[in-house]
Amino acid sequence: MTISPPQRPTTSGAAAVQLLTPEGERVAHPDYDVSFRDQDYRALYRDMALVRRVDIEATALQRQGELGLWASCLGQEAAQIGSARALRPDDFAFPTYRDHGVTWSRGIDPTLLLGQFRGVKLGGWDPNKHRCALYAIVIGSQTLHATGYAMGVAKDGALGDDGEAVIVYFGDGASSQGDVNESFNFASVFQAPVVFFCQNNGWAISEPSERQSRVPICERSAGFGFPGIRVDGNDVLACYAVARQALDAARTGQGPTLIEAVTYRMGAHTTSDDPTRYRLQAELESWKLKDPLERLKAFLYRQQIADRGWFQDLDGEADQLARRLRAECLSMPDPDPVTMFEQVYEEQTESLEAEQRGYADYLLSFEAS
Amino acid sequence: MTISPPQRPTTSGAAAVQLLTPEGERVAHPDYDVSFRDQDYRALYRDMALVRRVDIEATALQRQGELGLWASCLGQEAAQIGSARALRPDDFAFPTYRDHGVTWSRGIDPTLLLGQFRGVKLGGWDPNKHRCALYAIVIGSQTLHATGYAMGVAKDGALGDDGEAVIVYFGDGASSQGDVNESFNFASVFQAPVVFFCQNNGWAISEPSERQSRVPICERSAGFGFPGIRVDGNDVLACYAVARQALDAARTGQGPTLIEAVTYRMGAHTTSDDPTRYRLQAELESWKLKDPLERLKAFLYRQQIADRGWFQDLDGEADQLARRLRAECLSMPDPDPVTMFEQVYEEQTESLEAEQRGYADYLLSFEAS
Amino acid sequence: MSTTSLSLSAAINAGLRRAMEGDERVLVMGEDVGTLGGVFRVTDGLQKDFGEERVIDTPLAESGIIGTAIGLAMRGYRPVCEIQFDGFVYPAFNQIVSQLAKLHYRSGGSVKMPVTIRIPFGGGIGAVEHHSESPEAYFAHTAGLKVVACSGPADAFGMVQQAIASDDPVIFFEPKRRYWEKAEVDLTPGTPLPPLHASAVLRPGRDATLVSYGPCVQTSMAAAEIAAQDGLDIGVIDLRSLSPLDLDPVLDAVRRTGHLIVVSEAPPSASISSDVAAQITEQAFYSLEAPVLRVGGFDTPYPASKLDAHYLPDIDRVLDAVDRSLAF
Amino acid sequence: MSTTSLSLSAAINAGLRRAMEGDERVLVMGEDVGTLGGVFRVTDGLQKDFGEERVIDTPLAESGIIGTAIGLAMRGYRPVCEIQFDGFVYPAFNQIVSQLAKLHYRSGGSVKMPVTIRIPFGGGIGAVEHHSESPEAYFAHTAGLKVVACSGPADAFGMVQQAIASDDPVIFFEPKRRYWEKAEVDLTPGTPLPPLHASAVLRPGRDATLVSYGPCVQTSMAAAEIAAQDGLDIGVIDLRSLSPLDLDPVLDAVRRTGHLIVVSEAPPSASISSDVAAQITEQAFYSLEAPVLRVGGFDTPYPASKLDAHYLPDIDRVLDAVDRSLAF
Ligand SMILES: Cc1ncc(C[n+]2csc(CCOP(=O)(O)OP(=O)(O)O)c2C)c(N)n1
Ligand SMILES: Cc1ncc(C[n+]2csc(CCOP(=O)(O)OP(=O)(O)O)c2C)c(N)n1
Ligand SMILES: [Mg+2]
Ligand SMILES: [Mg+2]
Repeated sequence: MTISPPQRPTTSGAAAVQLLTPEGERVAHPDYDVSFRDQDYRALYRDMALVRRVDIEATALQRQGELGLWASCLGQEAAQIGSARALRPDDFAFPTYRDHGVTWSRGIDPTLLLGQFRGVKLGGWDPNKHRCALYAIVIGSQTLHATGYAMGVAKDGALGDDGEAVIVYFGDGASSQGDVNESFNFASVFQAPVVFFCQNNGWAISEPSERQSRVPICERSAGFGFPGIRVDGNDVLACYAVARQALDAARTGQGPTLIEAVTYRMGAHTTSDDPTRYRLQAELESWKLKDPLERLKAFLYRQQIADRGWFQDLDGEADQLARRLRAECLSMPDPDPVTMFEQVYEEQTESLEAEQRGYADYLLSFEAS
Repeated sequence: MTISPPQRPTTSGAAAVQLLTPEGERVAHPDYDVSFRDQDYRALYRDMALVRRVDIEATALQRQGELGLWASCLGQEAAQIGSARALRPDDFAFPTYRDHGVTWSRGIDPTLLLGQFRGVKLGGWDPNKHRCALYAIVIGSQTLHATGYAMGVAKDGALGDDGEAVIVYFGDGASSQGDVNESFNFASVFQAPVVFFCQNNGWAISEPSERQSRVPICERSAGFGFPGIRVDGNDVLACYAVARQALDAARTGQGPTLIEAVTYRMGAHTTSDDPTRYRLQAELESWKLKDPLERLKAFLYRQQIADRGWFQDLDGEADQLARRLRAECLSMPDPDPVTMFEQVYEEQTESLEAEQRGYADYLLSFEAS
Repeated sequence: MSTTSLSLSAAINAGLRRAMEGDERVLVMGEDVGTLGGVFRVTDGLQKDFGEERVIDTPLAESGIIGTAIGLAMRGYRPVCEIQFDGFVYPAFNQIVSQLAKLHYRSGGSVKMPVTIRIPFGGGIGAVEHHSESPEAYFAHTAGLKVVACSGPADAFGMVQQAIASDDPVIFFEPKRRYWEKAEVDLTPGTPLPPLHASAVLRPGRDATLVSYGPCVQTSMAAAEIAAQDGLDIGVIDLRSLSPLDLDPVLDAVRRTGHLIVVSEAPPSASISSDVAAQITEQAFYSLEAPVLRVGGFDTPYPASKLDAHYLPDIDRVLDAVDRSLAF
Repeated sequence: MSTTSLSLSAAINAGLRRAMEGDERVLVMGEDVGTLGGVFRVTDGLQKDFGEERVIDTPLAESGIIGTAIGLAMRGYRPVCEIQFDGFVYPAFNQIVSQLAKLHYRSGGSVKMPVTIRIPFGGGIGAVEHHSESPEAYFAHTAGLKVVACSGPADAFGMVQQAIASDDPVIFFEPKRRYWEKAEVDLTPGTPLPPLHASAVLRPGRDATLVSYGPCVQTSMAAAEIAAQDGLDIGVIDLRSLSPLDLDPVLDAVRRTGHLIVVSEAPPSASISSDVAAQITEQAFYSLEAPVLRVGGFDTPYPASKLDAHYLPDIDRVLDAVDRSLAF
């Protein structure tokens, strides 16, 4: 993909950047003019389709009692894939519990996610290896980590055309947290190379996004001294283009950007949630018409970038992936209880070692008898 | 004083509202057109002069070891008096440790402040009686209290032309705190009748205000959905006019306003601080030319609203006040140690009562021996 | 006396309802407490019945929730704040510890802070990180707060009303893994209640005493029953109030049994269990035939949920401690 | 061995300087730590010598300070954060307790968190509210954190360097009322240091043992000296590390003296003192001739500063406890 040189958004406001309409029509945009190759379009679709399949399989696994919980990203694939595919390998991402499209793009095997949601471990992967932090569950906390990390990038002198950038994901609900606003301010004051990517999916559990902000969230950043931009969060092309431009601005020392991707949480908040208690089916139906996969599929067909055979192959690949995940999930061993006492510290303490010994002996006492 | 009907500021930005120039010239403003009577001008000057005298006396008392600490409001009298005099009796103010002009305007005897800074008690007065909260020391915390209080005002249906409004004071440093930004959001979402009055005095201890925000603080509120306005914080007339309009907007149900009063901390942060370590004398000198009292004094003389005799009388009144405060300060008894255990709870606990008894007995054991 | 079978969640709901009916200054506020009725349904139906002005879905900001509740309390309201899960109370820590806890004292008694903070706490529900914590010691260590933990429906119904009626701030802990367990609750208005800050002897015992609170009370009761089959007579005391502690019944019991085991699932370091042990030892030194033993969670973060059963004290671990105490 | 007379503030400053010279990834960050050198001058001159990139005046937001320090640590830096006063650490509590403390565990050990948080703590300087607190128990109760408290210049110089060198997060408490007291400090590079998490026997004693930390160590030493004039041989142990606790020397002492008094100025409920009492009693039950007594602050907020002398344990209150213990 080629992209015009990074430039700062000149306007902020509520008109969302769009490059692909819900009907699958490619439209131009004066500021976000990315030219994708056919294989780029296909790759983006493939990512979204596979992530959706992972999501469906995980939801099923939870229903069958194999996972303790699952937070579905259904409907948000474009926002996640588009933005995360705009990252370079050295960039660093800070996702939330719902950003399976982000971890996917960072090369994290979905099996690792399942381990976490099954409860066999807490975090799933090595953040340094994948240049992707653990899922943040305490809402908003990760925005400060990302900002600090980005301050470190700048301190390292790792800015410039070959520089590094950081992206952090958070929700519309999170925008209310003090931490998120503090991170906006630190990022601005220190001109940290960080992109704040807010997926406004309409809901924070049962609360509509109007309960979090009276004005579009993208307008928040101006008062902290950096630009904010709204993007159609169900348009993977626009998400890619806008994120890429913001990342490039960050890596070349132009400071932070806030991106509000307007999307919709098509599923429940998590598998524990029952959205019929608080929102209308009609709302969901209207968003189905804006489905991020459908519109790209329509475009691929219409432009003859992919044909039925290609989609069938992809389905096959997705099924295979789902089968593998299921098998790996079911075969995950429960953790060894005595490991519970390990890695609390990098340098283990004597007292915790004693607790561990005590508990190991206690467990042994059952085997003896 | 009469004032045009409340209206929302249409613009926000860095041009500060001014009604009285540093040279003491009265200027007009299209949106903040207050007509003051002579006695209003004199009353505002008198307030500022007396508060300055209180401040000087308290600083002296601290130097002489009679107070543990003092936070001087020198240079900020106009911001404090102007805004707080715009309050109606039923309005409620939430000040910080530096806002002696605010407590003064709420009818709180400065002796009560001295008690707190001398360390004979923690808070100084009954907030309900004076409709003025205790001095907030944990930076930013009070902005949420004010917002909650204002939410309560709205819940009580106490809005309208005869309604109540709330004002909360905080500094440029405080604007960085998560709590302050959360309060902006709550106030906006719930349309609470609260005015956020930020005294940007250039410094948060040793950090210049640019370390707190890359853009004028008054621009912060737009991204939360309510207007922000900048005012010359050394112009008591402008502070009055802007605060009054914002308070009236609040009380009539038009929601919150952020006011940034640009002023200068002419003294040290507190008596423990040594500003020569971090700022140039020249900066202070330039601000002396904008002194809030001097400009009003020049105006009063020039307009013949007050003459030398009036100022001399005022000096006499100030000296008398200072003498009284000093005498009252010196005669404050140390607190009775066993009261330390009281009013931790509204309903005392048995265990704390036991601690109290134990300590009382312990003290008695010395008298016995 | 007529009783109704209610889950813990429903009992607290009934208590909230009663409090809201009795005093229109009582407000419920928090994340998802309105339309949804809370993620544990504790506030179910309240917004429908009392309106959006009294049951408030707040923005997602815990410091904001507690901070504005303080302001509402200054205005004369009695806010009942829900913190969605134990692990999410920390953003509000500053407002709780520096403001809510201290305002009465700081104002020389002129400001009242009738704020209740409800916190579902503890593990055992197979949750992801940050959803299984036991933060009660942080609050019990904080002067100016009152802290209670209910253990079952019958008690919770009254306790939550008493907490709301208190003019002091009360942190109200609810054992989330017991939310769906039912018991008979006496809903008769005017039924006399034990004081909020009194511990309760649930079961007298001659051989040793278990003292516990919240979710582990039931574990302790079950352990005592098993022990009874082995001929051991073990008493159980539910602390109910964690600050102030009501240790008189515990002292009584220790004077009779000489053996005390404190059961809680919090990490033991600098915990409430430590404090009970220290105080009881100080006050009943010569009655103790063994040191006070503490059965708890461990000094680790709450582990991955597949280890729930290992982290949480269970009947076996309680009985093991009883054996160790008796063998001392 | 050549030594230099330094105040506690200057000794920590020297330790910070040494750490920054030794590892360019060490950063100092906080409010007013740069040009001003901190309100207690602990970071005096560091920004001048190491530049603004390494000594960072942050915006006024404690959660922001700790949260960005976590990110910097992920990037390989070793941030040393200053919290200006004890009472202002609470806005950062969420980042400390849920993030800093848990990230190593949550990541299965793949993320290191070499963050040091320096906190001036305790009362006795005649300050206004929120400037005299002793919040150490909150952190000692939190798994994943290491917590230490220095008591004087000689020890602090090494301890702060060890804290910074630790790959675990360390909460480093500095007794603010001792900042200006001087002692001889050995600045010789390479001088062997005791382990960071070991307690130190400052004074052996046959009749009873005082165990303390931070500002009260000196009070305890003074009390022991006074007692010596009365013919009592009182030992003093400085805990130094509050999490993990190193209780072996305390157990040793208790086995010899049978009398233990824990001295700290924190509120006693659910405190570190309670924990020491509980653990020592558990491990040395038969050696104790009296219950472990706790001399502390009180279960009130820190009072108005004119009551400093009453709130803080002084020599008399310590000796009173010794008498009570010996008379048991
Ligand atoms: C500090 C904190 N408070 C509360 C929660 C409980 N909680 C989990 S997700 C959620 C809603 C988040 O909404 P949003 O930020 O919009 O993200 P989304 O779930 O829609 O992706 C809440 C309240 C939490 N995880 N952390
Ligand atoms: C939460 C918190 N952090 C730190 C401090 C220490 N402190 C006291 S005043 C101050 C600077 C405040 O600056 P600003 O908000 O601009 O108010 P000003 O003092 O200039 O009136 C700081 C850092 C505090 N009181 N509270
Ligand atoms: Mg959302
Ligand atoms: Mg300031």
